[in-house]
Amino acid sequence: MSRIGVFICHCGRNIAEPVDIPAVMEATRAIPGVVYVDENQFTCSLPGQDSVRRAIVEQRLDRVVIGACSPRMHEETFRKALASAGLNPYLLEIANIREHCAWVHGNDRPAATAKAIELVRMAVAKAARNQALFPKEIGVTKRALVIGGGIAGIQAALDIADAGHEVVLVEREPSIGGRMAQLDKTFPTLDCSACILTPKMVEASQHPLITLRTCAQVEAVRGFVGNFEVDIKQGARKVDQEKCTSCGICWQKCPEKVPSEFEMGQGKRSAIYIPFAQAVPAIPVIDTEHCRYIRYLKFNEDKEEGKAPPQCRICEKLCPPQAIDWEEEDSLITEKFGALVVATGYKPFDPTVYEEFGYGHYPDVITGLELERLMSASGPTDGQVLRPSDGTPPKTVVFVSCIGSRDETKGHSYCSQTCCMYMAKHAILLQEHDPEVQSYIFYIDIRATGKGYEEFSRRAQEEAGAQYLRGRIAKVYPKDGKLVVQGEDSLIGRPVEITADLVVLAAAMEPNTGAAEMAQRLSISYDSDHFFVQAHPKLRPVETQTDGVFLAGSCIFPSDIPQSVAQGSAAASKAAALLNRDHLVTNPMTALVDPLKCTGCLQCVAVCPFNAVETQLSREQRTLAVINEGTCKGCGLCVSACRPGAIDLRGTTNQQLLAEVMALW
Amino acid sequence: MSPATYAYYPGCALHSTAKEYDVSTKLVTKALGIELRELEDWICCGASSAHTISRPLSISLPAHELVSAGKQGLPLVTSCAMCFSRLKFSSKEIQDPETREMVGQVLGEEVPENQEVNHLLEVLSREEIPVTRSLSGLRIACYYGCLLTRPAAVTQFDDSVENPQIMDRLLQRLGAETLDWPFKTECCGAGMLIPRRDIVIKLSHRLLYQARQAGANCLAVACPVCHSNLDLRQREMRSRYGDHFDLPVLYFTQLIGLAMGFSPAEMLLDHHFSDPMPLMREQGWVKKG
Amino acid sequence: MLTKDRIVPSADFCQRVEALSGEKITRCNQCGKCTAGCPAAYTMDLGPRQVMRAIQLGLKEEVLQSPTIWICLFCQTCSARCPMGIDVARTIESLCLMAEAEHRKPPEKEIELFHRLFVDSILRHGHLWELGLGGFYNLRSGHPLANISFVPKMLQKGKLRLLPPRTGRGARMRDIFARAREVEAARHKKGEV
Amino acid sequence: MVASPVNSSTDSDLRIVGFLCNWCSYAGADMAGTSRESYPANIRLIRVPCSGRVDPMLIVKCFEMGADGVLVAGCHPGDCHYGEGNFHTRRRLALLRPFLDFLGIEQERLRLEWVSATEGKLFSRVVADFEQELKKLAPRGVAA
Repeated sequence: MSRIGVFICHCGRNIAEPVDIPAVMEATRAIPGVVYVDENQFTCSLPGQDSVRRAIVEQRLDRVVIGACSPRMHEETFRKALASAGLNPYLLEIANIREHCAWVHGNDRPAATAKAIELVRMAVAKAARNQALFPKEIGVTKRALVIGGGIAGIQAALDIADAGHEVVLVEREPSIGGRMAQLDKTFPTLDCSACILTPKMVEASQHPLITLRTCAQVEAVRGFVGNFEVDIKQGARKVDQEKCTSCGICWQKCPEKVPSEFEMGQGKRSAIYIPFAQAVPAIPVIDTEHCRYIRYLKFNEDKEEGKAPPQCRICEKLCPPQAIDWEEEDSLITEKFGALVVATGYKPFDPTVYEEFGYGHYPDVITGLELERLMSASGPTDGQVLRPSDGTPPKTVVFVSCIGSRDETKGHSYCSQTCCMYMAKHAILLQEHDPEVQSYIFYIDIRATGKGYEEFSRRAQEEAGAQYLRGRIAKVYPKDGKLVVQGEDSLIGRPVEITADLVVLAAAMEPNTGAAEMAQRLSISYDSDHFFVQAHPKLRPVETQTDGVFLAGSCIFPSDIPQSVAQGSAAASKAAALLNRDHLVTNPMTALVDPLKCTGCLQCVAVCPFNAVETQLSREQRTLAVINEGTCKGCGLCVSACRPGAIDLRGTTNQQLLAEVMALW
Repeated sequence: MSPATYAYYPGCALHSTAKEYDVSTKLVTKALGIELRELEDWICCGASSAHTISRPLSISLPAHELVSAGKQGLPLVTSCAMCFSRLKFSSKEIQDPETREMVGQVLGEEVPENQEVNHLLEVLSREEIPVTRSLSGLRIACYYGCLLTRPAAVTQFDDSVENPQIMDRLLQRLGAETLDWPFKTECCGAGMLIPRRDIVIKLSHRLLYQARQAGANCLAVACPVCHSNLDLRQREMRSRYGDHFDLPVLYFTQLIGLAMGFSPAEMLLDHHFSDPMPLMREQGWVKKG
Repeated sequence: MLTKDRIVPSADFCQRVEALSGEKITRCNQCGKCTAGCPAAYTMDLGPRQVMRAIQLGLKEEVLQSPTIWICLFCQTCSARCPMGIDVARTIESLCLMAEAEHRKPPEKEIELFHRLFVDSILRHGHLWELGLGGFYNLRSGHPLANISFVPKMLQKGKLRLLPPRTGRGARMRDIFARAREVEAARHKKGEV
Repeated sequence: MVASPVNSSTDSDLRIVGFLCNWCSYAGADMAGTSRESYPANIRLIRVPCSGRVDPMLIVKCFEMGADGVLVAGCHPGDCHYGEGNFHTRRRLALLRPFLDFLGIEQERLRLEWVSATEGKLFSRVVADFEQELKKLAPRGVAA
């Protein structure tokens, strides 16, 4: 029989007035197992805690029940009191006789008293079945993985590395830089995107604690906070990074030209290429789909019919340091990390679904990102804005907002946040390029909520002379080599028709290709648009429900550069704070599988939100569920899903819950 | 393989203003071995008028034909885009059991829940058409009108609402050149011809202007209402906008007939107001002289 | 008819239109894509977007007295393109029916007259009698010579019927119309159209 | 039994057991206390980490012991601290309901509610409502 001590708190008059405390104490004394009952004015006060400690020692108590306020208030306080008296802190139970009793039944003393007695009885019944629990300490792998080498990922990597931790930065493309590298200038300051980004890219590549892995992708993630194990697929460049001097002969001489992804298909690159001049690393990569020699090899291997592609190999012949390595294949690397930062970014919405706007049908209907490349001095037109159809400079340009945003039938219901500002920027820049340009901007609402944004948007109207028209457009069609745009100005309430040279669609930002698969690999949630879900939208904006996995940038929601950088830094500070610790204390209230009862049905695996249930083979080769205590959060979903009743939850066992219920009768 | 027998709902216009559409439809389908059994007691679908006057009537009138076709156990086909639209809307409305009951009450008959409704274009686009005289030389702007593709959820007509291809592909197979033009599904003014002729002339002018811009030497249509608006009013457009189009507007069935070897006279090409004969002569369909 | 100097917004009318049309008018965010693509917007006093707004504000008189609801061609362009998935044409159709149920004098009386004569022709003949419809319309609208220049050639080519079509559907049509009117009256009583 | 005019505790001898998830509903009940939103005193609240922890057999046990009603309360859908625990709760309780029928226990005696940490008022309303509903049913053990 246990030796349980019960302490009833008056909480001044908070409990003592609505509840007859002597009656509660008297009833409690009669409960089997209770050897000591005491009362306090304020049990949470130092004298109150002292009385508990003293009683534990003097009365040799092995369980403690405190009838007081909500455990959400003082559970931690009293657990510490128990510990300081030498008792395992998990041998404490609290009967919530204030919030759940005294304060809600204040006008009915007998009922409140009767309820308080029962609440204490339930707590005693549960406490009698409490077990000593021992949190585990686990080590922390003091390295971080940053997934995605756009501005958010670069910022996160730099900040974590500056805090003194090793970082691996994984990027799918051959260069880091992300979408920001494609931009010409940035709002609202109009500083050149490359000028502010390139130094950061170089810094990341030269930081002693940062390892860049470009052409690489995360394949699988195992483990838990502090101890992740990640498989990274390192794509083959077929160029030896050690030997390559980035001299550029290969990509200049390669005869195979294909549309450049970086230029949004508006310019050409060779089959061996760096995506853009300032690429980091500046090591070329061979595009195995287009390289003539690789096509020749595949042709022979597959014994295809027809004429074989030429055995080109010009790059190999001309490469001074002989860095071309045809033998190099993709490889799988497994590394350990303590924290993960996910910054996988966005991709632009494909406007071809709007048949009425003719994107993809009429060459002079382009997207905002395509215009960025046309405006960029390093772009396919050397910074001259020219119409894709005939190469003439456009004089009348129509911008259309909300292409795929705020559209529940063909796009997304959300606002992409950045378009209003970049349309204003484009209007200002076009006017700077050519003062004769007249811009028209169709908008539904101007969303200019950042610092200096509203002023910037005004500048487009007042100084750059952009004509803002409130309304969506309905159709774009060609007429005499130009484009007729049909819209409405909803402020005057009349249909509008503008004959334009160029139409620029502000395509929505949507999560990058493969976002949902990435979320599944990381056991984090994603919403119906496939943006990643934060642990709390306000108070934990860069954390996820999975400890140790942090988020930054447009993979959370469309973000502009300042926001992405801020989130990168925020995620880095969270990751660094985690990596600064030598060990982590686990929550001991985790699930536990009884291997004798487990039938291996693995219902638990199916319901566990944290992938905390692993499987093992027993000695007789039976599949058994095993809980990973590092990952288990103690929700208990597996317990109620377990048909043979093989799983229990420490701290809220089936027996304890049953005892609480039985104590009522 | 499409069934060879259909319940045929011509609609009012095909017995009057669109006589040439009816005649060409019957000749072409017969030659292709498709049997069109004209519904015996068909009535008007209510067209563009009934639905603004009475909802029970606007659903019940087309449902009358759904009932008749259902009794014969045949899929329904119509040549008129307006009728097609009304039939499709009615089919959709009667998916709701309460509405179906209401319509049953109005018609005094049980209304079938699912009756297949086709536009003739859908049926003929599935056919192998034997070409004896290629349509090469014709640069056709295919005009679908508003009601074949819209609303997509109701008509389920073509993959594309704004730029349908079904008629283009059909006529291409017959050797014609069809044009990529942006007004394939813009409205011609529909039933406003009598009360607001100004709207019809303005909208139809816009269409013909765009068709000519695109380089068309004729238009192909699949609706008698569109045909009237585009064919009949070219002279008024000329006096109002100064544009002298003289663009023949032909039913797609007439074009199929020509390709299958029927003569322009058999296809009643002389029934149009905007005379197709100069084009026919120029293209060698009819001997000059 | 504006009786007040300022609009007093109210939700009742909007809720009623939503119930009759089955469309969620409050979803409209006034983007204007409907008006932008409307082929007849140029001749409307309120474009489709403004009609939606007027419904949202509860401006019943403005909406039901607007020529727009009669000018609408029901080409479905607005409905097909609405980013919020609102069937604008269906909404306007419901407004026509509301105006009819209230026996309002339509501002575009010729269009409404045409629709009525059209439906009347169906009632009489089962089919449309184009010449009859045109003739009656011309007489009733006061434009006796309108569209008359086409008639001789059309008659000659057999594209117009001089006499009404003899379909023998008279009794059947009277039947259908009578029951439709009954159903309609019952629906009006319930506040439906 | 003679009802005392001052002692409302004899108004109803119902027994209601409530299982509240720690993160939302238990906190919501705390909030009801903090804001003194009184509710019937015949409910006994048991804290569980997640509403998904509530084993259907435990609910059956409550009824077997003679409970008049069982309330399970969790976070609103989408707000679960563990992501999706409340969806499992919803599914499991839906499956349990026909079984209650089989046991001769009215389905109305089992209630699932979503109460957030800030919804003290809602919590007290839920309990009061539930009690009223239960009062309408024949007392447990008396029904045929």
